[in-house]
Amino acid sequence: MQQERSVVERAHPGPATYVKVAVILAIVTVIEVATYYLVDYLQAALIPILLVLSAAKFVLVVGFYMHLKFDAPLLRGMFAWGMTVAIGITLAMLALYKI
Amino acid sequence: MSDSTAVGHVPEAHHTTTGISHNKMLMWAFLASDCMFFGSLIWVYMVYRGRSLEGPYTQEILNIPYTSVSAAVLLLSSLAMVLALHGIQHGDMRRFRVWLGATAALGALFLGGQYFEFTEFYHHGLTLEQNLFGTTFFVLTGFHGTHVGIGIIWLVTLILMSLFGRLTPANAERVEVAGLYWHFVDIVWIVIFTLVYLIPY
Amino acid sequence: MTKGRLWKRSLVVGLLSLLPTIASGCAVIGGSPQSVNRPAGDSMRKIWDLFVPIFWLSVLVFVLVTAILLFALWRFRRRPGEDRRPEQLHGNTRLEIAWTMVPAIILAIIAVPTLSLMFELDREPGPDALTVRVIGHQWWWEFQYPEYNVVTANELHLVVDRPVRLELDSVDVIHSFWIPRLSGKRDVIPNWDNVLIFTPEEVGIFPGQCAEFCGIQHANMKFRVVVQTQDEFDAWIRQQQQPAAEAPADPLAARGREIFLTPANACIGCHTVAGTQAQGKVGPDLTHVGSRGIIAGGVLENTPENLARWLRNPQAVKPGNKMILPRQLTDEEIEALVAYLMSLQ
Amino acid sequence: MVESALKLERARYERSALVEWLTTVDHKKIGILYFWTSLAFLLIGGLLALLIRTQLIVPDNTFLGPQAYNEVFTMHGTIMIFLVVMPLNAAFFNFFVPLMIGARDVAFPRLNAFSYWAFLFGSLLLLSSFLFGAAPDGGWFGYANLTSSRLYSPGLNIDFWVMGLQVLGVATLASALNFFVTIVNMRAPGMSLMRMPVFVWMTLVTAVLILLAFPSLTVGLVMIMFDRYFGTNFFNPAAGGDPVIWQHLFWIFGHPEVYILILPPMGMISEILPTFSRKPLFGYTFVVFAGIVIAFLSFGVWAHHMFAVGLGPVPNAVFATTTMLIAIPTGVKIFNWLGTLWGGAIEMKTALLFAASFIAMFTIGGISGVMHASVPIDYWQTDSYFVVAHFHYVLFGGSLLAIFAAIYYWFPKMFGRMLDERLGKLHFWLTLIGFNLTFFPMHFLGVDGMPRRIYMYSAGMGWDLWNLVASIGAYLLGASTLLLFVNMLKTLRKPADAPADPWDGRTLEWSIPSPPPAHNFDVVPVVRGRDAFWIEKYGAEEVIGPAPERHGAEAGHNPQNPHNPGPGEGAGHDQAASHGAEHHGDSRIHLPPPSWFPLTTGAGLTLMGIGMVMHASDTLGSLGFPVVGLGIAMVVVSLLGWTFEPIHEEGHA
Repeated sequence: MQQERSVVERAHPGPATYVKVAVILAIVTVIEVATYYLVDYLQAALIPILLVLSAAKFVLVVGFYMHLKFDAPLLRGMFAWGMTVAIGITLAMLALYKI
Repeated sequence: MSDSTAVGHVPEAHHTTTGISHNKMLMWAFLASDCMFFGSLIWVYMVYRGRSLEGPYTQEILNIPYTSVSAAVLLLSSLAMVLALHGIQHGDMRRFRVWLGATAALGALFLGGQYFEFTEFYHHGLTLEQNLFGTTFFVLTGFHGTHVGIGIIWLVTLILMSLFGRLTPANAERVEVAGLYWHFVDIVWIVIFTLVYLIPY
Repeated sequence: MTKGRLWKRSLVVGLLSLLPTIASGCAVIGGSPQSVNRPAGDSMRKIWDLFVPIFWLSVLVFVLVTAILLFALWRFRRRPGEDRRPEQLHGNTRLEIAWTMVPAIILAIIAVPTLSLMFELDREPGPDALTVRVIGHQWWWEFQYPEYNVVTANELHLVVDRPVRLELDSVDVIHSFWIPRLSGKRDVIPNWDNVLIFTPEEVGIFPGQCAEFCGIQHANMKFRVVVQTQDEFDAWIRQQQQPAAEAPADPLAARGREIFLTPANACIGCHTVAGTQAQGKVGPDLTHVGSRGIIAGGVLENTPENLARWLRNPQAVKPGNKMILPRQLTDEEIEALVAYLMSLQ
Repeated sequence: MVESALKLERARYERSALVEWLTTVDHKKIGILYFWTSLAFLLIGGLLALLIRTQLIVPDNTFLGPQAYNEVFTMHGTIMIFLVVMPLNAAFFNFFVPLMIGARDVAFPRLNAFSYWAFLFGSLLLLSSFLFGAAPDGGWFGYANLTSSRLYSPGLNIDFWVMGLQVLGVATLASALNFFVTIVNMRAPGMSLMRMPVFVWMTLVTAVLILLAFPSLTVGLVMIMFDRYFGTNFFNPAAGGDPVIWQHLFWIFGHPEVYILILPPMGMISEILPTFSRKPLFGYTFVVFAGIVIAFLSFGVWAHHMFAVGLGPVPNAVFATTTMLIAIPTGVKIFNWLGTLWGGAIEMKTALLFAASFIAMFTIGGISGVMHASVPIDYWQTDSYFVVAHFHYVLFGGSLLAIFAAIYYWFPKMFGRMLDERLGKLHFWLTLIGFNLTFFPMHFLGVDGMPRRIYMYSAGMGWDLWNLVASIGAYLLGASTLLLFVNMLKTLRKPADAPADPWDGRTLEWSIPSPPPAHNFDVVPVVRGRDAFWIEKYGAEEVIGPAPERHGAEAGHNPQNPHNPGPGEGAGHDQAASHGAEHHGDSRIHLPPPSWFPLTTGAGLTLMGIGMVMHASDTLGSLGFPVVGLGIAMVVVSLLGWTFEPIHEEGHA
């Protein structure tokens, strides 16, 4: 366990990584907003693109800023369980209301 | 107890079965639960999307450029938050306070932006009672705003504690836990921004 | 008395006291006006036919579990003074797999007819089906026959062996439409276009009632279904299509009509009598109220005495209902109103 | 030395008994508070049940009016679920989970106290509605739009219900967070997940269910509150709102809630049957796994409460299938309990009788549940008395019988006194007979087409006989429940002479005195297998290896007791406890000091709810929001005090 802990601590990213992540987040946000003005070109592809982009942002923040990428698997499992149930129920409701 | 000094320096995390501290695990469990809270608000919003019987309708009223700036502000606050945490973890209390102050300030800026957005909408006739969009929009974003507000109070408390010497690098984990909450509020906004603002009708 | 004997004696007493309940249960259930075990419509008949085998399967499972339980309790009981430690057996994977599979198989057997019947019950009827719009109100039912331009309340007339398609809607809260002997339930929800489809298979009168809690008088949101032959039904429709008699010949009824139509008495604010200025939509349509068997959401048989009782104090008969009289009616007025309303055949 | 250290600790916080109970953060005391409070509520809920049965004893009865009846059945359901079964489960979580995992306290002792106080005050808020003649009258399920619109439910009735449940929801969430962390993080060395007693497992699963299910209820209640207070349109059909949305929110919470009510009792059964058969639980792994599968599936079955809503055949088919799937792990549990009894040396104590009757009664409830899963049959059975019979077989025949078993089983540990077996057996037989007499005939009433929630029925409906029988059964059941109270009160007047291990127990709570000392364990025990205490007592013939299965982050060592044998070295010491005790005057056993802040936080939270109810009233409306503000201020100040109070959260550190 001691060994694993030190691995965890070593892997924690530093400010440089955080800033890099922030830059990526900013770029993704700009792309997202850009799609808003490109509705006519993207059409059906728009919604999948937006979902993928926001999922990417989500994963970046959770993985790096919340350290989940580097933290105990148990915590990952807990959060994943909550997300899974929430997303599953949301999808089920969208299906029930035919959206 | 002499033999306990050996473990005295190790963070309290080591006292637990899993090696994860109680506080951190509590926060993650709470966040998992909060996923369901926002998940429920979001699915109700999604189900009612486009079902308002009278205006003002979503596309007439949402101001995407304005909200993009808000969203960026909240994302930036997340960056400030990790930098503050990095500060206290490395014993740099000044850096910690500056960045934590920046986090709280950016959060406050976001809330201010939300306040002006809400007032603007009210002037355009979108109220809680007006239609389903008003009802679901204000309650969803309002509860997110409440979370931001609670977060700001928390961060300010941490800054005050550090000024009074009650928060030292030894308990940097308190900042980490507050940070988890703050980032979670941020990712909720990432989802809301996409589902409420960006996805067209 | 030793503990063992106490235990045995109690067991016997316990079982014996349960027996009469169960035995007499089998004799005294069913046969009431809303008993589902005497289906009179295709839908309920199919449901009951699905239920019976599942019921016996359930009995079998219960008897098996209880038998094993009682046998184990008896066989492996510790006798007084006995102090043994049995083998510390932790489990048996084969057994586990077996008793995971057995319920799974039983459930699969139940699932197949369940799903097929469920789809069958929702199948749209042919074009000859009778369509009735059913509208739930707190606490009475409105029935509209768009084909025939007939509106009535609390009494649904259907034709034997003719499929019926009920379109369910509510003007206030959620109700549930249920005629136990004819079909299952379907909720009546504002803004939902729910449909209930079945075919009555017996001539007769079948009571039904609201099955979703809908407020203070949920218990008295009753109705009855009159299943008739085609000829009887046609005659009923013709009668319902008549406009209300202009001015009744009977002077008492005429006086009642006058009271009814006086705006200050507030009757016409809620009730409709076709062909008069009474066009209120809040309460039941009274155009042919005299021809109905029940009034007040199924609380009362429609007799002059009951009608008078209702008019004297509706809140006493059905506390909390929405019929609020602006003032206490005099006996003379009630008598006249009863005469008028009973004349609306 | 341990004692002297404790005395010192004690002296610092010497207070009057009342203050001690008000400020306690000891999980055992909090458990006892939960215990008596929810038993008192059981009496209230039971009284309401008798009122229901009295009203229905004959046709056309006028004993209760429709309004009173609706209030009574609503409060009966709400009380029994939120104020009786859940907190009774919580009483046992509180008292026994730390003992069973070898911990000295829960992870967050003050949060634990807060849970209790918020539960108590929230319950009192709900119950106080009776004093104002405005008890909730919309059913425990509170279907919108009947409840969400002031047009259809004027008065404060529903406001009391919404606010009371919100406070209770916060209390429940706090408690679930606490027990989740406690179980995951505070196990004694060697207590790997797969060595935990099944009751602890089921507590863990229940905590997860609460964490994920309650937010849905919270959101739904928020929406009802906004509809009622601020004119929003969530459930307003006139603005396009759909009242069925509430049903989804409610049942996404409500079905996991059923398992929140029944899984802990299943855990109790899984402790009691092995103890009295002197055999380990048969198929431990399968029982645990079945519990986890049930928990997972329970989030995918909610719409089986809504088959008659008209969602359409395809959604109904999906939910019917998931519902049938959930019956499989339930069946597995029942067979494993039978397997536990089989070949045992069964001692016919009251606790065992209740536990064994649970199996039979719960089977009836489970089977009728499978009937409801068959959608067409549910079209008939839903909202009829058949369903009333079904869920009482699950929640009384299941949850409550198991809880009664647990009371007889654990009362000696909680209070140091053995309950009277003779009275206990009488209680058992009267309960079993009364219960079946009350609820079995309700199946017949279901067949006879009697709908639920009706305050009266007419003479011609043919429902007279079985309603009469059910009512007589209910009186019998009421009387038998009083016997339990007589037994407890009588027992409490006797001297506290219960041995530490009266039943030849298998789990760690029996290794310490009855009642346990404030710090639970003089030395944190080392666990060498399942049924840890049994192994210590009867040697290692059954030890499943000396704890080699732990690895990675799961592995624990024991910083409190560095001299104690680690999990790998423990085997071979018959009495790990006495072994460790010689080593050190454990000055590090320090118990968390008492605190007022949990109580004041709970009071502030409830004050917010009171303010909201006042806001809706005619006379005190203008005071409402100021009182809410006062409540918020009280919560904030209490939390600040809480944060700055000088203690370590870890009670065992």
